[in-house]
Amino acid sequence: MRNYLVLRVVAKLMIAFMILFALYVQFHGDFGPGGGFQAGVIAAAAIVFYAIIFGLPAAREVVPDWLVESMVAAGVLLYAGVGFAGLLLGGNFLDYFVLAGDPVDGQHRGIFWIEVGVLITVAGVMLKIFYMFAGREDGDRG
Amino acid sequence: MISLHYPILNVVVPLIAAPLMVLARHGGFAWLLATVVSGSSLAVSVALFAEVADGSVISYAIGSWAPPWGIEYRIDSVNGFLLVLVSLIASVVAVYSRESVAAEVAPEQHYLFYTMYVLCLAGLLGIAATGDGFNLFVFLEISSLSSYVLIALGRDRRALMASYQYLIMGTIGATFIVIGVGLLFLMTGTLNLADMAARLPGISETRPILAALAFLTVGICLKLALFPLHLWLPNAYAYAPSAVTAFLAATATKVSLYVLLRFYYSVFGESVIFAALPMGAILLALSLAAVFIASTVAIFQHDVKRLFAYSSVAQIGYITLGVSFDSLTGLTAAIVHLFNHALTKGALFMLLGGVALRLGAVRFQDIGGIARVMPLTSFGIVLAGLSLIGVPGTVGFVSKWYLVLAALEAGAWWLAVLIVLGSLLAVIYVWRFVEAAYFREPSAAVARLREPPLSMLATSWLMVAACVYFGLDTSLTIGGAAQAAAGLLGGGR
Amino acid sequence: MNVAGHFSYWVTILIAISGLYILIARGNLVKKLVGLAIFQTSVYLLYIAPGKLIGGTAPIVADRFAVYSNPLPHVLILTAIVVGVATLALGLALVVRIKEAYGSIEEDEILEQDRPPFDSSANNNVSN
Amino acid sequence: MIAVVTIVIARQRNLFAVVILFGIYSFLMATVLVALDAVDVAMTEASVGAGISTILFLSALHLGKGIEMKPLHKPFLPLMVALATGAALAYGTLGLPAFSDPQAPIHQHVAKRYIEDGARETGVPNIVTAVLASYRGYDTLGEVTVVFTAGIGVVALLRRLRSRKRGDKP
Repeated sequence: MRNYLVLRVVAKLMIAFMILFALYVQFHGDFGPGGGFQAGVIAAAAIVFYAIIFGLPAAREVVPDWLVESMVAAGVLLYAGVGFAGLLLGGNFLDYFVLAGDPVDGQHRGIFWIEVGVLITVAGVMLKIFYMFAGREDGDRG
Repeated sequence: MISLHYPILNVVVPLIAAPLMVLARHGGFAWLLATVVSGSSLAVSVALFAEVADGSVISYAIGSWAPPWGIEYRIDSVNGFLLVLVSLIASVVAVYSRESVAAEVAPEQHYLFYTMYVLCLAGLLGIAATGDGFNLFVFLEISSLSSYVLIALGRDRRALMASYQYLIMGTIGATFIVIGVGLLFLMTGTLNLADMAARLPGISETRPILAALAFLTVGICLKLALFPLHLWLPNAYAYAPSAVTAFLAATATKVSLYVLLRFYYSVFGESVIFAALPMGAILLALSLAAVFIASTVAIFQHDVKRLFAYSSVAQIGYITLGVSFDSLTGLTAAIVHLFNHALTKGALFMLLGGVALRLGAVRFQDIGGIARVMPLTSFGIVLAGLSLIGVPGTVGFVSKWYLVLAALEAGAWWLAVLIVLGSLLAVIYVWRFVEAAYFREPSAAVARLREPPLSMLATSWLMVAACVYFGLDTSLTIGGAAQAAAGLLGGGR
Repeated sequence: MNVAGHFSYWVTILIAISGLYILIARGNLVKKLVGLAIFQTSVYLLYIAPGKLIGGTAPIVADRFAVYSNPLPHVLILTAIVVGVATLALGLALVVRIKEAYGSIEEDEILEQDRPPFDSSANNNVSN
Repeated sequence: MIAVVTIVIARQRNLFAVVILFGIYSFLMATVLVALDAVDVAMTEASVGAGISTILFLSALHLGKGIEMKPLHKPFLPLMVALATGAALAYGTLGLPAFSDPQAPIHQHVAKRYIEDGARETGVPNIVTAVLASYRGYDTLGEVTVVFTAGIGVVALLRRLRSRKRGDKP
């Protein structure tokens, strides 16, 4: 599939839109359906799409393995980190009220960061799982 | 100040250790972190237990949302006791696992192994600490998924199939639990267990609640491997890496048992379970079946690890037998046996891990004469075996004694006889090991063996020593268990 | 007992039965996982259907609406779906490994391969 | 519709078809969920059930035979187990409040506060997000940990295999 010019150009455009859509779903989650998990899946799907069009090695160059594995861990750390921030600022674990002067602002801030954490881990894991499965298939074919 | 946050730190510290290990990608570091984290959980658990031992309750509102709107951690004497047990075993096994894992798992996987290990620990502690029905399911899945992976890391290819079967059975169990919690939720509108209990009276004998009880019972019994639902256990224990077998055998089924007790006594309440329904009789029948059938099957095993895995199914039967009496003594016996069996089986599987490390397998045909070259290991296995049988001077005796007491208290002398008969079956399967280890000539392969490394031997013997110590000095265990049992019967929540 | 008012439960039950049946009766490891996934979706319906209020809208607060469907089951099921797919991924990874190790994804064939000469209790039937 | 697809899945032995049907099933489920006002859930079910699961199944199927063997054991016992479960569910659900009953306990207790005060207390109009991320934020931490566990678990399972291939195979 690597030689179809039209496909490649369209694909690149599509991927840009998919990432954009993922970000929309991520940040619009406060007002409409969506959130970190769905956005993570869409972002991962964009990379999977890239891998299908341009081949797995190309995708692995854009988003290398070490990055994916770090993402998997970083999201959980970020989430738990928000929890500990609440702890350090004098509240309970995952207490967002203390994150800002105004409690509602604090809630906003807390929800924002944990959703980012979810996005990072979910995108990382989905991509990692895809790499693992797809990598095996390549190995089978030779 | 920080002691206020102990309930959550206990669970979250192992949980964040996992991503740190993945970032570091270093086996030695991961082991060190796993050990430190297990140790810190142990310290925190002991502190918590000391605080609730007098029957008080610690409630911790996560996110500062008051329950039932937010998720609550709720520590009382029952789960305080369990937290100590789980983190104690985790700490000992963590030290032990270094050499054992080095031998059984590929080097580049070590950090992944320890990641899964701390996640499993965090999951089990989370199940024990939580006061929220759905949160319980989430942490149950954390511990289950990580244990599937841990089992699949075993060397034998049969470990894969064992893990798959456990995955299927475990997920059915978890789904049943979700259905049960869901029905309760639909009837009460809350997920907080204490709140649920407060809203149940009045509707406790409606059909959805009874169905919820059925689903929860079946689901939890799948997880704790009560007799007809135990099929996943022998293979999973037999083919998992030794450290994993020791850890899971000593903790996973025990935590499930706690969940059963928690739902029975703290949510549904005694009267629904034992007065309105014949749950006592059902549990009694299943427990006896577990004791006799699993013990008999154990006698015919070729693999020592499998033998003791079946013995675990039988011992779980003793624990549920204690529950089925629905009396203070019976419940005390169940909780004591929960603790004692964890120690005994932990010790046994750790020692067998030492044998497996040196010999590669633990089939009876291979271990002939092993006592000559590994006297300490073999003697430890015999001591732990005596505890399984229930010989005076070991922890096994204490729990059997209380079980017999509970049976006599209930006026069922025939049950007391059956309990003693069940122990005779244990004599036979333990004797099979003694016969092979002490009375056979060592083969050439066996003659070359040495004792396992010090770190494994010492930690294993620590557990064996605990089996004997708590068999002689029962004040701590019986005291703790009696307090816990009283808390449950008094509707602790 | 209002049968029509429980229509959603009947669908739930039917799905649960077929999922569980596929899961237990089939020997193919992949198909078992499909059954498992279907069984889990029945739980989604069980939670969410009772949360619906006719005339209500999705639980996103706006001035135009006054009645909202219950958001709590949605949250729980979001979590349950994620847990379900995590289990599925792990299960399939295991299947891939099993296929590698045994050359088959049929339960019977695999258990057959392991029986002799190791031991005969893979199915808990003691034959000696 | 869903019921029909489920039964076809049960009968179908071509695994490829089963997987595709499963994707269709997930989409149908998602539509049902939209009808039930669970838009967030529907979105997730569509992306997970129809998207990720299907991709995963297809990747795994690459290795299998594609056709399922005829089951050797009798389907009687599993059918009984499944029917017993269904009967228990039916028994339980018949006592539940009727569909869309605003007086049902789930609408009256905890959820009430979420709907009435959620937007004000957290500043987030989507109550599902508010509950997910704040009131029950700890569940979501657990959920992310489950995803993390699965991801690392897949790595642990599939990476080892490569090192084996290269090196110590007998």
